[in-house]
Amino acid sequence: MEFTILMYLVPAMIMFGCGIYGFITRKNMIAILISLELMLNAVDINFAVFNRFLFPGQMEGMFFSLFAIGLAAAETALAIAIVINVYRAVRNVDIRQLTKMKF
Amino acid sequence: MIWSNILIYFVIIPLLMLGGLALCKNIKQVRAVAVVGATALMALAIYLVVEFLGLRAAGNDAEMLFTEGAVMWFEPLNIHLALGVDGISVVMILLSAFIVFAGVFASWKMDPLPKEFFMWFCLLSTGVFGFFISIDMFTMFMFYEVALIPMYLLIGVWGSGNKMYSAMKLTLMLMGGSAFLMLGILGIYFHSAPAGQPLTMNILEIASNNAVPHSWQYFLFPMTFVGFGVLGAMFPFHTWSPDGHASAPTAVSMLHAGVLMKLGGYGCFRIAIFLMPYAANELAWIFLTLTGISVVYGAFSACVQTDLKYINAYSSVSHCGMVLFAILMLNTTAMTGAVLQMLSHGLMTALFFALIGMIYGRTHTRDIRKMGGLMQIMPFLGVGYVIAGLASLGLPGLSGFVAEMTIFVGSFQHADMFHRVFTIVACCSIVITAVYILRVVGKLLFGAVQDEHHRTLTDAEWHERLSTVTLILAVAAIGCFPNFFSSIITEAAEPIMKLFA
Amino acid sequence: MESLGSIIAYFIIAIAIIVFSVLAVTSGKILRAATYLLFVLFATAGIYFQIGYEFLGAVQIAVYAGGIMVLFVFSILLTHKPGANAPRLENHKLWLGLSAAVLGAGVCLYSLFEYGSMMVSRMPDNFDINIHQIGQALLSTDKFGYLLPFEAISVLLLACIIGGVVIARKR
Amino acid sequence: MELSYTVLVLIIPVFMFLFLGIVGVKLSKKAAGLLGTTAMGITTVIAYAAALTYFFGADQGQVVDGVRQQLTVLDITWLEFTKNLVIKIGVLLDPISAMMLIVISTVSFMVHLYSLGYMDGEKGFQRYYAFLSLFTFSMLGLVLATNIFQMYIFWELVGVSSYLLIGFYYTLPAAVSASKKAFIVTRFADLGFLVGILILSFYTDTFDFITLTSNPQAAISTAGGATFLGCSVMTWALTLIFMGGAGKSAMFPLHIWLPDAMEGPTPVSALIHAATMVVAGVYLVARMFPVYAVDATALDIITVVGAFTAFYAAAVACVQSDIKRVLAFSTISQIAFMITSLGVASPELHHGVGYMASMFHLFTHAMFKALLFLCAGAIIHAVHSNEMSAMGGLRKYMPICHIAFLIGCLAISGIPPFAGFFSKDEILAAAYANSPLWGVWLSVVAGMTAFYMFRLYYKIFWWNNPDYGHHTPHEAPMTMTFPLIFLGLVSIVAGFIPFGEFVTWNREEYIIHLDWTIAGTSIVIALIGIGLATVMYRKENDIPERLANQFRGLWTAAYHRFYMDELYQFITHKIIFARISKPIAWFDRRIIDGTMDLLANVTNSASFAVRRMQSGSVQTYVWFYIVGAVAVAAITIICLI
Repeated sequence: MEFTILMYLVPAMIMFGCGIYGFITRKNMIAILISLELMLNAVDINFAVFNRFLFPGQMEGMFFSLFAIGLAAAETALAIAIVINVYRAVRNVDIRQLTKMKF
Repeated sequence: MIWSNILIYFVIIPLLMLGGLALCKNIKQVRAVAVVGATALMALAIYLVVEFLGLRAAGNDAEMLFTEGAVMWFEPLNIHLALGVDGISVVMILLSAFIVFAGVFASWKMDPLPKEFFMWFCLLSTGVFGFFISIDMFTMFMFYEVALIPMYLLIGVWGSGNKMYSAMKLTLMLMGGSAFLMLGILGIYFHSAPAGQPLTMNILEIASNNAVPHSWQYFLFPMTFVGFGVLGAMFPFHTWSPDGHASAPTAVSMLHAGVLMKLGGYGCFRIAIFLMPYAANELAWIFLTLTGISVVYGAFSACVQTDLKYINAYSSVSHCGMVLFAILMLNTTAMTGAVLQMLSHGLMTALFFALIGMIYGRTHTRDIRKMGGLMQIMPFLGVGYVIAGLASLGLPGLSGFVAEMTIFVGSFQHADMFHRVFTIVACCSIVITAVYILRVVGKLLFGAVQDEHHRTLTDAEWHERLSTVTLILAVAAIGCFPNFFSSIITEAAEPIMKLFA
Repeated sequence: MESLGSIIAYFIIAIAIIVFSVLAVTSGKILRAATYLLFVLFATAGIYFQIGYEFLGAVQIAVYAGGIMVLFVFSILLTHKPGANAPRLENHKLWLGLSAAVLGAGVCLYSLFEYGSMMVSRMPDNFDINIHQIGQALLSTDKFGYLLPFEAISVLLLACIIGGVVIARKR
Repeated sequence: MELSYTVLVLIIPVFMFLFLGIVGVKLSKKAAGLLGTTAMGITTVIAYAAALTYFFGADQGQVVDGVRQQLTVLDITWLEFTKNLVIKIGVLLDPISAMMLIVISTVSFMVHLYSLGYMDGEKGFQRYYAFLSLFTFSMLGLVLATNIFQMYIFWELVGVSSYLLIGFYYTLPAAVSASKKAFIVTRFADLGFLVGILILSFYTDTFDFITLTSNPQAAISTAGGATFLGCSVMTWALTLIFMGGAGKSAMFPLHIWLPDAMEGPTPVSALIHAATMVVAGVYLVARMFPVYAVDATALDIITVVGAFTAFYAAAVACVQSDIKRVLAFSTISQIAFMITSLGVASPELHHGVGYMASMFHLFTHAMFKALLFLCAGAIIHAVHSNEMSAMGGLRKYMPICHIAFLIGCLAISGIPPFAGFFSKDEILAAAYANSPLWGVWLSVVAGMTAFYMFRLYYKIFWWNNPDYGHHTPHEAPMTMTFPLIFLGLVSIVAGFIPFGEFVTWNREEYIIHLDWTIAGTSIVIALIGIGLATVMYRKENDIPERLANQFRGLWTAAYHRFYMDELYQFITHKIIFARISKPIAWFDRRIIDGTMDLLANVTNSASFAVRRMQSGSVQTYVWFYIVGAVAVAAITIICLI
């Protein structure tokens, strides 16, 4: 048995699907963030895998993943700051309750 | 250089006023700025008339004067800030200046937010003056929009009654008209020159090229005519007018009925008819029918209204219908009559709305069934109202008579039987006008005092008197010396109406 | 032919990813979901190690598993009562999510298998990438240098920190 | 030209109007009244000077070959429609306008003078004099008009002055509605006038009277036999112009405003609604007479309308109880005489004597009818009522008034040597010359005239002696009695003016011959009428009552003026307001506006419908995004396959 590119892409794909599902169905803001992280991760894997299998002499995919991880850290930090702030304001992190800024 | 052109200052002054008002701290400064600006505009307008007549007397018979200094605005569509006036625009500018002046005094005690009110008022004036001085289609359209939009806020914020509904309705209907207009203007632009030559937005060039294909004119003429006709309160697109006027504050009603509705008539003539004479000739009968209906229909509607402003709004429908009606007769005399009617209707409706505003400000009702005998209580306003009414029903010596008679005589000179019969139909409106005017005057001013509380009310104050007297004098000036105005207009209308001879 | 060890490792990683991903988005308790996410992140790091990107894997563990997860856990603890269950899903939400996920995955998988002739290519062997090269690339300004994005990321992180502080600060 | 000072008769009153109108309230009442009267006096002097110079003055080209010329003293362009259609404001002196100058200025001056006493102490005294000046200006402008459009302008102005003066007591609802009615009815007639002018000017390409009348055949031939609905356009034009005249002159069926107009102050009734404005219609037809003369149909219409109105108004006058109403209907009847006289005056018959007779009657009627109205004013001033039932036996209390009234009655009845006899006799002669039918018809009406006038006279001055209590009627002050005496004298002597020497249809001299068979008959008929009235009304008795009961239906119908007002009321309120205006207003609000609102509502509900997509929920957006992306991908794949 040999490792083909497909063998890495399929789990990443499923991870991404789970991310979508979670993002759409969850009502908890932190859970939504978790789903988001899943999607990001799936994409990171794809970058790295494509780089490794198709262009092994270069490092672009890897660096992209690297920066994406950095960005994800920043984004999460900010998002969580917002979540906590929202929680302070309305004592809740349920998105159904956060309709003040709608319309 | 455009700064050497006197016309540009008609736009600059209101903009300067706008800036000045923004810096004002209290109502006194606001009034000072408004009065200075309005007076400057009026002086400039009078100066323009003198200058214009001087140039004409000196033998300058170009179609438009003061055309120097066009500035390119937008190269790809060849849009210029191109200015120019002929006799018709000159008198319209004079009219606007008068009404702005009177309007400032009529809204002397505007409350709340006087500063903001006057700022929007200035913006509106900018649009109005800009429209009359432009000879570039797109610039005209732009100023047209500038004049329309402030109306929404002016009615929505400072209005009375069902003001949000009215403001929305007015703006939406006029915007609907603008949409037609935009299509029409672009259509004209893309056929503005014979194949191979650069396209142009300049009205004079388009007219001299006369290159819009006949098949396109059939399509574009109704577009532009209806587009402007909406603002000219053409049946069946007039319903914004009663609601809009009823809700608008005094000065806005004045400016709207007095000047803004004239943009419609002016535009119909300047763009629709001037640029597409072929279709104008062919399709005139459709619009003649509509405007003829407007004239009689508006008058009949006014007979049974009970709200003072509604009565005037419907009477405006009737009178403005007369303007479009006369324009469509396509001969010099009727055209002169149409412009005179614009002047006359502008002044006397402004007077009417000013007086209604003053009466409403005292009695807090506009329902004629709840008022009566006001002549005993406020004689000045009563006399003013009677004069406005007499002007409206066409008393010789006031402006309405001159305008209507010029229209009737001009229209009746048309060689076609259809046109003459319709003229007679339109003539009938003079009787109906008398009916509704006298009905109001009788109920409102004469008779016994209806409401005992009204006995304590006071007569006009100095600024109200000034506003009223200015307008009455203007109405009487046109009525007593019509040939002065008529000759300016005729001389401008003649070359255009040659297209139809 | 790969070694049996790496095959077993691959399957463990693949199954972990699939199972924990699903659990992370279906679990009713938020703290557990975070834990499942942690496992997924570890598994991802495993993939990186397996395909030879050790540095990337290390970063993944350090930043994600180490940094971000801590944030998650803290925020969860700050905003949730322990043991609280997520409310039951409404049906239409469930179908909405499922349909989107399945449709998306379906189209992707279809195209993967349909046009995947090159997708079955082996992992190339001629591979030598070391930390030295990475370091050079990261801080070089040559053609394949990443100094600018590197600096940009650092500024971004700084901005994020400040932003986080500003947002979360007590007023 | 030397006569150009005539223009002052227009300038002085209009200046007076503006002056009194603007600063009048600052003046004391007495000052305003005296000022107005003085100005009117000066105007009268100038008017007399102009008229007398025109008739008798040194030769300034007034008479050429025995034909009096039409002198255009002044002609200022006021408004230019086209090259030929120009409204000018000018002064045209010819026999009829000079005659009218005298009539108007005399009566107006008398009324000014009379009002000093009559209106004493009224609120708005200054306003009253301002309006009187406005009226005088307009009326003089009307008669001096050089072109038909100038006439129309002043025609409208007299209409407005009349409106303002009828509604002088504006706090009384009756006065307000009467003024409104007067204006609207005459306005409706003016519509006809205007359309007539439009048609006429379209075919003749001129407004100018001299051009029109000097060669009417040319106008007819230009019209080229064009017809509209079966009649030639000229007939249409002339009939419509006559409609304008009929409205002002209160011809049936446009007469209904005149009786109500009596709500105004009595001097105003004397000036406007008896002597001057109401004869504007007669004057209009007379002014255009050469044009009418070539169109027999139009003249026939005029004759029929005039003759019917004469009879109708006389019949109604016989039963009215308000003295001013009686006088009003009598005015209608007398004007109808003049109109009929013009109608029967074809130039071929009897030298067009009808024209002269009509103008003569206009002149004499203005004097004695003004006299009667001013007397009525004095009586009302004394007893504070318009109703006959409040009067009786007044001859003892008001001797001057009594004599003056009697003179007026004799004059209107056609008893020689009073003024009315001569003019009425000429009218009858013209009518008999045209057709015996009209002659007999008018004779009967003349008899009725004598009857109702003396009924009025006896009811006021004889009949019974009601108890006036401590409020004994007394003679009016000097300012009021002087006009009575003056006009009474004029009424006695005016008939002896050799009118035919001055005013004829072709402006040549014409010597009046009294036809004694006709004159004798008319005197006899008048005497019968007077006798009948004497029998019935000299002493209080029950003959009138019994007669009224005998013909109850007829009497009631006549008392209600044959229900013409009710008919109009029905047409205006039930048909025009309720069946036209209301539905139009409804249509406008519901259908037209409803369509606009519907458009707005459809847009609104459509946006409410699509608003659910813009839920603000990011999760839904993500779903749309994913599904969209999937769709794009699927399409791409399908296309690649």
